[in-house]
Amino acid sequence: MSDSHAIAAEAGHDNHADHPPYLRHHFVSMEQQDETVSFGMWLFLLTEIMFFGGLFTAYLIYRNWYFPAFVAGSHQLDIFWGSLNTLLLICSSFTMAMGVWSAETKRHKGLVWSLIGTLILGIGFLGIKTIEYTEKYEKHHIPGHTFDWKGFVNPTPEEIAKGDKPLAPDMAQKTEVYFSLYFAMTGMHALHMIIGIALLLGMLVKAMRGGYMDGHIAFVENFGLYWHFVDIVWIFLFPLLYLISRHQ
Amino acid sequence: MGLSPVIWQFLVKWMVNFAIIPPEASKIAPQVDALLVFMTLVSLVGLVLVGLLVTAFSIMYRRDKNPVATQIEGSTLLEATWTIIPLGLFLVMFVWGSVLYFRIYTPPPNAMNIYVVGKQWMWKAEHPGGQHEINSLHVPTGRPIQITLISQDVFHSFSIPAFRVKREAIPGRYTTVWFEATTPGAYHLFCTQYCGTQHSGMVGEVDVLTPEDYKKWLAGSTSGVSLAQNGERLFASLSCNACHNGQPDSRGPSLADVYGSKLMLTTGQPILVDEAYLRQAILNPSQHITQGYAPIMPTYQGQISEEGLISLVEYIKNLSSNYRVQQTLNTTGLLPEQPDKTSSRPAGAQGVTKP
Amino acid sequence: MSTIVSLPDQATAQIPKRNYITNENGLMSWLLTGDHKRIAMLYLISITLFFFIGGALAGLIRMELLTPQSDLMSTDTYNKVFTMHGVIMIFLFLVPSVPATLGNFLIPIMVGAKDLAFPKINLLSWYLYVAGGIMTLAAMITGGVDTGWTFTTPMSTHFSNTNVVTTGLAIFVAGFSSIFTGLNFIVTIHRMRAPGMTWFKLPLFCWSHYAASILMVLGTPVLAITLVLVVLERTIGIGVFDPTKGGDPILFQHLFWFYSHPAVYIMILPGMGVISEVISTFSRKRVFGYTAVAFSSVAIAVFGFFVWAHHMFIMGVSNYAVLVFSLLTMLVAVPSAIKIFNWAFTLYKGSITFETPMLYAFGFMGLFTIGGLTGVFLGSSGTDIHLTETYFIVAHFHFVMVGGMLMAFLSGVHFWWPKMTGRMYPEKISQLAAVVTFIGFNFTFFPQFLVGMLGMPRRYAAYPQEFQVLNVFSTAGATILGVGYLLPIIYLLWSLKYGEIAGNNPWQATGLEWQIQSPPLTENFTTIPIVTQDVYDYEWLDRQKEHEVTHVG
Amino acid sequence: MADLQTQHHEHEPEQHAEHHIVSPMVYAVILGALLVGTAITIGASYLEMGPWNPVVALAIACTKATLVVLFFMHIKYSSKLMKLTVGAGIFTFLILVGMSLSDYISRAWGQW
Repeated sequence: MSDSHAIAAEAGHDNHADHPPYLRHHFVSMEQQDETVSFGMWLFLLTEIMFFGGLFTAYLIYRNWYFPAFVAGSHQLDIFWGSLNTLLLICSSFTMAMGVWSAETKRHKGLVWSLIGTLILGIGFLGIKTIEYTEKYEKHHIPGHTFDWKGFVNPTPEEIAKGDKPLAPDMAQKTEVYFSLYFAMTGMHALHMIIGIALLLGMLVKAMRGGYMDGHIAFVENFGLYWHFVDIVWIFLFPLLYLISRHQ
Repeated sequence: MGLSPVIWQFLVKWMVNFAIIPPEASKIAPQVDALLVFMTLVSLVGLVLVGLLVTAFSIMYRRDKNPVATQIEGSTLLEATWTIIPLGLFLVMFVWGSVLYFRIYTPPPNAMNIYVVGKQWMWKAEHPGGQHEINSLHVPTGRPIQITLISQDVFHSFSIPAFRVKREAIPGRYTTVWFEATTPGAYHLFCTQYCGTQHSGMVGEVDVLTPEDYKKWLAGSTSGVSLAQNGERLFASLSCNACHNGQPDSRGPSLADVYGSKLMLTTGQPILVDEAYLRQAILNPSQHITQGYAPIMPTYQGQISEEGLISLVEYIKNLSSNYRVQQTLNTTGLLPEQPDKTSSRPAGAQGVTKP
Repeated sequence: MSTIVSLPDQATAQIPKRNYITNENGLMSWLLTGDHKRIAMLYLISITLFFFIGGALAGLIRMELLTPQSDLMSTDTYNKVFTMHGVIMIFLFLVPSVPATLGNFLIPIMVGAKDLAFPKINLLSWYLYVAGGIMTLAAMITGGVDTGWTFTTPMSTHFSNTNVVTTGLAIFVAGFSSIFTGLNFIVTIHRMRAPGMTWFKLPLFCWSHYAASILMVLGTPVLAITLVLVVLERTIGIGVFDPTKGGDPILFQHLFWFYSHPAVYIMILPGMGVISEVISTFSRKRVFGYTAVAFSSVAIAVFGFFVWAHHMFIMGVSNYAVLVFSLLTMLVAVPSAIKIFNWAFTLYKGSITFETPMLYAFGFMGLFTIGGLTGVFLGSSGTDIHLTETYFIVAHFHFVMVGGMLMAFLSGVHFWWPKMTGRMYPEKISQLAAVVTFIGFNFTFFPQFLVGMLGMPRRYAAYPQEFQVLNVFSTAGATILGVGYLLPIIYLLWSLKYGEIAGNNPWQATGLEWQIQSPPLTENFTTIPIVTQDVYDYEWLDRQKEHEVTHVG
Repeated sequence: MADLQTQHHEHEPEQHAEHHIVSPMVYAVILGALLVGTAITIGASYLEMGPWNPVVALAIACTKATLVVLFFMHIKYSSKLMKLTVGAGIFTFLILVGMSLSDYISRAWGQW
């Protein structure tokens, strides 16, 4: 019954020997394999969109509810560090794109240097994030039992000079919601960066040993997609968290 | 018969008490039941239809009888039939159900308000006259009763199956439900939202009384201080009257007749003053400032219990003139500061959280 | 009663020497395998294990509810037992049941591929599942968790002092297992189809898995982030859902049900796929209205994302939102109705036989119809007020999940057992098991509709006296049901050694999986097939047979 | 019988977009656009635009994200399936945000 017209079930092997080295046995061609992998990567990015989607939903709701607290909380963030980080991340996306291009055009040096650039920019981003988090820690702006909202009721003279208005106590308490979301969103983003940097390191080592020069660059391409996605998340986080009503 | 006596007893008991629906003890109950019966009938018809089709086809086209199947692609007409007919029926149920939903959750304006606070694991009912009850609720027949619910800790759900009403008690927010009891008797009051260890112990009894019995019950179980009276004391002891006294130079808006009015907030948003608004304005004043006033009111979050808030809300609801506010202001103004003077009184204002 | 079973001559028949089971030996060859069929078997074993743990917990629940008082265990223990029953049954049994076992085994074969697109990710998903399962069991053993599987805040974040964090992380991990399975299916169905295998030649099993996979991939991450927030709220004390800090506990409900409502379709859609295959095979007929059934799966997946707030009608969502969500709920009920009628009409002018998978499928149709129709009671906002959070809703989702999904699972396991193992299960006793399950099921859960209508709240360890009789019925039924579930595991294990040799296509079915040897080769097909026949093309199959006879004879 | 040469998916040619190598010039232009966008969004946040502030900020962010998706992530040069996939993600995201917000917004409308 198995010897039907549709399914030739001769016991012989198909032409495994002719396969390119990176073609896994269950794909027909390299082309099919690459497209499949990149489609899989995009689906994974969809799950990431939804993962951050929950946080963005929470953000939008509370921003509408507690707008003054969000303004006050946002003004506590340093726009310089935030802008610098945006710059770093956008540049790292560019270097990553250049890395993919170098791999596509089989430029060994280009690839290595692009990856090193991406790595440095990424680590720089995390370094700045650490500086920012430390500052939050010192100001008792980390949500939880150490959180201190009294500073928002009585801003320091410098803060008033910058245009911050004192908040009513009930609204000042709501700054904890803002900082909860700030840490949840930037924390999740930073976690993605850390994972990305770990993968990047592995890729860099392989690239330095001469990897990815044989046209099999699916990993570089898909890592690039991941890295750009993390960049996009930041593109939204930056205005939403740092730039609320800076004119006030 | 080989039935054991225990099982026999069960069956007899079940036959005797057999009921498919709980007693209909509220005005809305028969209306809900009408829809339930309609849905049950539609479901039965649907189920019987599917059952008949499957059984008939299974008998008619079993292999013995019909050894060779006739391949059929499908039928757009049939497809459309069983898309449109169920859709139509479901839409009828949707409209009918929505109408009921609005009725159940839209209290009539003349409803008598009873506050119910849920906490792990009991229901505390506060009647306007100052009667307190735990895990029981006395209501008269023939009068719409609005229940204003709030939870002190986790989600609870206030459910009276005999009235076909249910509403979640949410921490930090008032929700309402209303009913008009029709038949005197005792009915179950359940917490139906899982709320922790003693969830199944969070049950009570709703006692529906005739209006006369209800009057007797009210008189017999009063604590001597109505909610509004208790609220008045709180109003004074929390020094609300320092600002909200209706005098021309007062820092806060006058609260006389504020309930039910439409206010314009500083945010430019008009708002209807109801219980929920009053509660929020006490706890989160800065978001609820009336136009023309400065945001100087302190928050009372953590300083008043839910019962205290209820008293204050009830007091403000019933405040029709500032005369007594100003009177208390004068007397308290003469007295030296006495933080715990309320508790020294025999019937002190209840509801202030002691630090 | 005649059958369609066509077994090879048992005297001479033998299981092919080379197949995916004999291909390699040793434990490591299983634990490190990339073969979708082996991973499916790993899943089948672990899922069965968790099913029986969850089932034992269900037994405890029913025993406690035999009497109105809380006497078998303390209320605290009872709360932990039903929470664990829910967590295990939903996240560790129902969500992965059909997709991770049958889907994993069959989808690559049905589309004509040698494996799923990402074999390593497939294996990773099993390890994540096991890790999630072990964490859940660890949470259970070290004190349990008592929030209910819904993890309602602020109960779970501030008021419970049980292992919420461990359980939350366990579900997080198991959730990624489900994401990876779904991702693999979508990519495989899109990219790995054999030449000639167009979308409308795909078996409905693939369509319904495709729809379920969309929900897995897009819904599960929302649950993941929600649980992360709950865990952060419990450990660090951030204030996203905490009403005392200005958070909104209703937001948790929104995010949680955004996943957990589609999760219902994740659970039921693959089951519907099984039923389509089984009904078609045993009535020897193309599924009536193939396109309608296929698109109704996709419609359920898409509409499934729009209806989540119907779990929150009494929770103080805005009345306008209730209107919208109630209306959309009514719309999502229609595709299910379409499916039921199409299955019924597949029987019309068929040539029907009644082997065990078909009996389970009939059971599915009856129970799912009841489950679906009672869902309308709950989707209509006015009646939802009375019925929600009572045993009515418990009965409703058990009719859909246990009556629907579990029946479909058992139907599928029996149907493809010959393919998976190369041997037949014993027919007579399995037919008995199917009937026992059906009777036991109705006995267990139908009384719960009645007791729910009377107002008995769910998750009660103790209940008022007057509900006892119906609860006794339910517990009595549960014992029958338990027997119904124990029987298959016994005879299926027995059949591994003593079952008759099945041959390639014992059911005379048309799917690609039946045209290859049983058990299949590791690479499924020696050469990739070129699909020329239509889907459910029984005439093609008959021509093949004639062809063979003329050639051989 | 089945020979590998004929096994490409002829039935769906639209899914086989050519692998397109984007030139570094394009990348550089996009980088420039992203940096300009960042500058504009920072500048815009200091302007008083009332309710338009968040709208402008989000519009710029969406534009930037679109540029990244189209060029850095090569969606502009990818098959329809990929474009559809991205669309599906955004669509579901919008359902989550939109339908949740619909509850919160309409709660403020009061009872009826």
